[in-house]
Amino acid sequence: MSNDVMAEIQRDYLFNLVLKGERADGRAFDEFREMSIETNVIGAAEGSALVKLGDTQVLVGIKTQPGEPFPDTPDVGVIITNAELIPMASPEFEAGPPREGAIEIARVVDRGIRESKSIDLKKLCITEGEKVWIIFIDIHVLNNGGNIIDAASAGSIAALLTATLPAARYDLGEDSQIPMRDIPIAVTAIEFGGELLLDPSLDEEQIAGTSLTVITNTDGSISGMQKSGAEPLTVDQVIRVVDMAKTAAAEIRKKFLEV
Amino acid sequence: MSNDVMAEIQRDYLFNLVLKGERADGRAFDEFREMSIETNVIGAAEGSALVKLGDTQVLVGIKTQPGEPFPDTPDVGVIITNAELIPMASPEFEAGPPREGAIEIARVVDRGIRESKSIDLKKLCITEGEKVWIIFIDIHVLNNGGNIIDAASAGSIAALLTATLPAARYDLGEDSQIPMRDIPIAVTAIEFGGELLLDPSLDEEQIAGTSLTVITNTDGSISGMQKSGAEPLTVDQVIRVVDMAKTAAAEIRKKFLEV
Amino acid sequence: MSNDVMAEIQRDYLFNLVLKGERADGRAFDEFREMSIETNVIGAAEGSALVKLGDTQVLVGIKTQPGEPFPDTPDVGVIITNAELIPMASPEFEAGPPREGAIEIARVVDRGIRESKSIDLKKLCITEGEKVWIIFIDIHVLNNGGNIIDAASAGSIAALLTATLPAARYDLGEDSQIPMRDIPIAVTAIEFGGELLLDPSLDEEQIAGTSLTVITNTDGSISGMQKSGAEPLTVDQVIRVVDMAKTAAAEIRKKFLEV
Amino acid sequence: MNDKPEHFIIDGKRLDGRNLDELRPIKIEMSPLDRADGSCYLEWGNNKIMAAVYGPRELHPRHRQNMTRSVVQYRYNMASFSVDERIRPGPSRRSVEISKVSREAFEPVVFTKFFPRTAIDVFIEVLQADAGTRTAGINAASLALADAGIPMRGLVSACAVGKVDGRIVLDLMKEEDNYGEADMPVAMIAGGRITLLQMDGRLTTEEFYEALKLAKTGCDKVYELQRQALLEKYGGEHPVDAEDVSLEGDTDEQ
Amino acid sequence: MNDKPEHFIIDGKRLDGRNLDELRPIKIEMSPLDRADGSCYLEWGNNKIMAAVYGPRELHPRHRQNMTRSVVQYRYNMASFSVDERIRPGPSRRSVEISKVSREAFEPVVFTKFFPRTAIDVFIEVLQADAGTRTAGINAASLALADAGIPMRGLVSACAVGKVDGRIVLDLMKEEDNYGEADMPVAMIAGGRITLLQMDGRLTTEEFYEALKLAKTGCDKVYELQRQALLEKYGGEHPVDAEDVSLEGDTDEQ
Amino acid sequence: MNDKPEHFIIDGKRLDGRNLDELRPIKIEMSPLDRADGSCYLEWGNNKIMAAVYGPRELHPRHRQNMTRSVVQYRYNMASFSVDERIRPGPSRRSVEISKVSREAFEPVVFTKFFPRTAIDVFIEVLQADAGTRTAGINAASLALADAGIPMRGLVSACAVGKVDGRIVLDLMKEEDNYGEADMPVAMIAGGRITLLQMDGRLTTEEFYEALKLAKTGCDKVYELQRQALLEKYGGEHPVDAEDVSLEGDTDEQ
Repeated sequence: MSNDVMAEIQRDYLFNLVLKGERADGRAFDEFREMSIETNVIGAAEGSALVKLGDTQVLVGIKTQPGEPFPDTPDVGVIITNAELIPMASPEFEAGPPREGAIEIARVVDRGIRESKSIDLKKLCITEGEKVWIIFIDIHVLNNGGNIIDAASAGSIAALLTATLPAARYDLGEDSQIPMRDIPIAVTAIEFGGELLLDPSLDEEQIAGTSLTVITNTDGSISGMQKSGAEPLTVDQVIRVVDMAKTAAAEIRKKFLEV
Repeated sequence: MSNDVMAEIQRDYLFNLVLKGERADGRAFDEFREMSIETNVIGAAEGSALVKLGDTQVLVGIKTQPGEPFPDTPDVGVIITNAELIPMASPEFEAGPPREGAIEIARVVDRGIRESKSIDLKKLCITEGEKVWIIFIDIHVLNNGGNIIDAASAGSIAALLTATLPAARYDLGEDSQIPMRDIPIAVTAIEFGGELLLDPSLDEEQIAGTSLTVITNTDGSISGMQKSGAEPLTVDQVIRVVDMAKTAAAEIRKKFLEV
Repeated sequence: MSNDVMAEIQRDYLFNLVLKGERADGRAFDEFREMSIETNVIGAAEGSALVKLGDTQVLVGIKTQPGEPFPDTPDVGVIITNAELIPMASPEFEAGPPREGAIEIARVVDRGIRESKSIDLKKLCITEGEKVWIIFIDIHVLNNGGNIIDAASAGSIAALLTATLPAARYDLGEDSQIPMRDIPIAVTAIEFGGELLLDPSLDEEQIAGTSLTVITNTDGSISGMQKSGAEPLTVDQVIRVVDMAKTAAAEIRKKFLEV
Repeated sequence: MNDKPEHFIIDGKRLDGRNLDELRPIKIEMSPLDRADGSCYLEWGNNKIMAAVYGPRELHPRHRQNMTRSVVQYRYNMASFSVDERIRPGPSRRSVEISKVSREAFEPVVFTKFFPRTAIDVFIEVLQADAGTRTAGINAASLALADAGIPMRGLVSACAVGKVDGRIVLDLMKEEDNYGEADMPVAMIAGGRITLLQMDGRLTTEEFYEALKLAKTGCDKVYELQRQALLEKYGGEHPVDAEDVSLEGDTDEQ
Repeated sequence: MNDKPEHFIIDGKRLDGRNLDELRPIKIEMSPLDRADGSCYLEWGNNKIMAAVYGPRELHPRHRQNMTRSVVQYRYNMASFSVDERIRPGPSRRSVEISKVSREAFEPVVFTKFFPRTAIDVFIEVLQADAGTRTAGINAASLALADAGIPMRGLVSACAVGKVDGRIVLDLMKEEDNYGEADMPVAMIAGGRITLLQMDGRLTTEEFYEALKLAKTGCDKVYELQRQALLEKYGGEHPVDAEDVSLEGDTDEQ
Repeated sequence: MNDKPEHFIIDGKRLDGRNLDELRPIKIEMSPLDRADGSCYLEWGNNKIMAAVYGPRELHPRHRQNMTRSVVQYRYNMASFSVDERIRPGPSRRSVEISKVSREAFEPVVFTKFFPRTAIDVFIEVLQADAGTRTAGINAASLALADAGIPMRGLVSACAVGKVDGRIVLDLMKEEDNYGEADMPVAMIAGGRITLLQMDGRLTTEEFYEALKLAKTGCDKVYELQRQALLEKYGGEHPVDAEDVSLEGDTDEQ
């Protein structure tokens, strides 16, 4: 009961702020929280990145190993993306196999990487039909402070950019980098009181009816989109989010030149 | 509570009918509901059949693919039969892995086909010990109007009779039919008030203590039998069901000449 | 409630006994219940032993078959130990995949065998990197009368000592014994009222805060140890259990000369 | 798997002869199932979809009940024989995600507040899969919900748009989906508000605008077919009557 | 796997020297387990079966309770080492089906109405498997239920009949089961009413009649052994005393 | 996998230059996580461990509640990328056992009676694994519990001892763990009472005594580092203040 009351009060508070064009942490509607990316944090992984986005902390580890290609695509490598919303990260998360929330995050991140063709999958082929590189992207959410998906997406790309293919370990020639061609960036907005807010904090996320994630590439093209949540969006809102996402993604992408 | 009362009233009603030699839908005790069989309804499957038996609707799909034989039977093909009592078909069915009801249906249908030797399994061998045809029989119950098992059995046979082995797709020569040698037909009776009723409707099924399924072949031989339910049967009752089943099966088998 | 009261009374009763230096079944603190070991009880298994330790009954079956070695240890055989606390054995046990209790038993028994190097794993290699003997140790608890772990450990060793490698069945030469080099014996003590009691009965086990299992070898060395339970032990207590375990194990080991 | 065709569009026509903004043939059968509270069978090109609705009904286990509204549950499932390569039965990561976004496509339109503590269960079985099963499933679900008499703010209509041979096209068929450059499933409430939106592939912003517009055209066409199916089934009776008004109202809005 | 023998019956004798209507040797040990409310160890040829009964006892979770009667639960399980090829632990489709039909073999005889809301749990462990484990399990379960003092209308007795070399024989051994032409497990309440009936293989109607008759003979023989085991254990005491009467009554009936 | 080194100890120094009774470097960061009630990040050699504590909080499902005390739950988990060969996500038999013995390492020190019906949840994520992850996890958990303000009788400190090249050494590194002759993880309450004890390998009784003594030395060193970390974080404030007294008292005891 009292939880409901608190939620109601919180909602009203944030709603009134939004009406005044403000957010609880003082950000502009199209402003991201500070994002820090630290790569190569896990030596045991072939690539890794710890992303902090406000209070959100996501650790992404890349493991690569030779394996069999899928029968219908014998000449390209395999990407397997997995997200774990471990109970450490939030009182709401429970142990057990990934549920729809974790599966959605993994699949949206996966498609963003795959569909942008940011990895040259053909170059991951070792012997056609027999052996290709399998790339496991494991997303480990340590602390949920809202907008896990953008942090997970950024972490995955950062980890991929610094990951190696350990060919020598398997007598497959010299080690090399994963062949990357683009830097797709996910940017998520929530709709609340008719307004669109980028990079929602946990509080904002919990009161918003719906969110839209847009993944854009270096050339400004869109390579992924996912609406999530139980409220509708208008066509105009969608178009505005796409515009905001492109601008914000360009800003975030700069960080990767530093990585 | 009121559910129990309704069940009680329903039971009394049907019991009194049976005492008068009648059934709620006007059928004779040894009379099947109208059965329609439509084959090749799913182009993506190698064989398929939609069976309607009264309100019951069962869709059976056959998939065939080359695979490894079992080590102890290296020269014969493999049949794998699976039944799904999906929650679409009845408010009583729940999502999740098959429970005992679905497993029993699949196994009785499977044994009927296997034990009648209606499929010439030796002819499904491609390379002894290495490669044989695997035949998946997937039974998808769409609407449970009672007597799923007879509909599933008829659907499986109808789908098998029209199924192809897509050899060309796997560079294994020309496509051919699945080598069928017989048409085993399952016929189920319930015992109720001392009487034996063929092809129970859902209402009848729910009040009956027990059922007996008898699978008979073209030559009148029996190739499968399964008692199900918590009431005993006398030897005489069993013998009567076998007789009724042979007659009814012969009638149903005629439909397959039309298929 | 009344269960709690009974447990309380039982605890007081046993506590008062221990203060007087007694146990409910008249044993000395360092005395085992009668242990009987019957081997080769299951002809279908390559080795087997039924151990009765007081009311506790544990059946261990050994299955052996050729299989692939682990990639990082290509020249040694594989041991896989599994324990099932089947619901037959106790009203507390539930059906389903092994829980932490069963897993702990299996792993402690497994480590005792493995770490004592009682099996010469190198001799289980058939073709390096390709084929080795896999030894399945399956522990089936039939009746839980307390101290399952010592019974399971003794049963596993007894079953291994009499097990064959059925090489002829796989065209791998002549059958032989599993190459055994030592007889590690697990001895478990519980701590209760400051005292240490070997081979706890079920009643004793249920009131004890903690237990310590010590696995010792023929030469008196220790090859495994596991504290279990929610009470601490002092260093002195641990040292005393080790001493008691060595003496008791030597006694039990004599039985294996009879096997 | 067929090989990739060299061209998908020749002389303004697609491989199956359709225009760029043309839907595949759609066939709707209302209430094919007897046990469900509402049902709909829908063929869309080579897709064969069965939808059933149960509810509002008691929700188990109890802790999943919501005191103030009905809980919409949606299970999208592909029959194991619905595609060339047999699917192992049971939920996959793909089907879990599709079930989630499809459920969210309906949550805005169902009057869940009318039925606290209950569940409204939507079951979609893909009996044969061509491209576009999730949108076909949503269209069938919409009609099955109406057939079950579940009060809704309007029908949900869905279709996919995509990009092949550099052109934005409506309603991808299988080859276009497999080898095309982008795929974008969209669901809308009559009137144009978006309740499902996903995109895979690569589109410029301009192409995206065009795709969104074409999706609206497609959803409008689908809506018209859904409306006809309901009219045929219910004629002047209330389920459609009442709904019809509000739907039209919605359409007028924009 | 051994190869298929050329003949199963030579000069009217089977591979193990039995007559066509002869059971394999049966050994019964009552109450071998201390924790269970009732138990029985049974050897039947090379089958080694342990049965245990717990109950009537509280049933969890609560929603599985029946307000008017006890729920009989039956778990048939094969130990992983019970056959030549190791079995992966846990339920298989085969063991689930056997558990179901075995449970139904007892539901008609247990006075479940005496114990509303409770469970009566029967656990069967096949420690070593020859042919006929389900019928051996039922026979052991019957005695374990009696040992637990569960009131029953009569003992359930079971055996399989089959067809080898064109002849109907009682109680198939492993080779006969593997290569025979038909296998038919049957369970009966003393008196002849059938509580379990399954058939695999191929039989003419006449053969089936013969098989059914032979099954009755087999079940009668098994019943006699069960009765002796109970008498030895309980002598003139009540569990058997009371039962004995009703059982004899049943036998006289036919 | 690296090959086994010929020697692990040369001139009294180990492969990484440590003395036999020397711990690897330990780095502690308090409260790195915002959502958890308490947390601790700990590096120990190449181990990277995150610990989080939630609770006391409501325990679901209800039947798992204890009317007289809080239930301590402990989940040790290795991230799939924490070792050379990727680990499949989800609990393994190894992680289930480690979770159990680690939970039991804390049950004696947590004042569970203060919080009936609740759960105290400890989550350990091994982000990078060298040898000794369970003891590193326990040390981190100890600090996370203190950080969450959970009242305890004292901190739990843990380390492993082992045998390599015939010598008893403190705190095995990976190569020593892989190829060494024995490994013995120990957890102690400040004062020396043992709350976790496991041993693998082969030790004479004398070696075991020596190992136990060395474990005490190691745990004392770890305790000092834990104490410092708490002092740095909380200074003179109460969480440590109160605890500090009781801990010192415990230490004085022996």
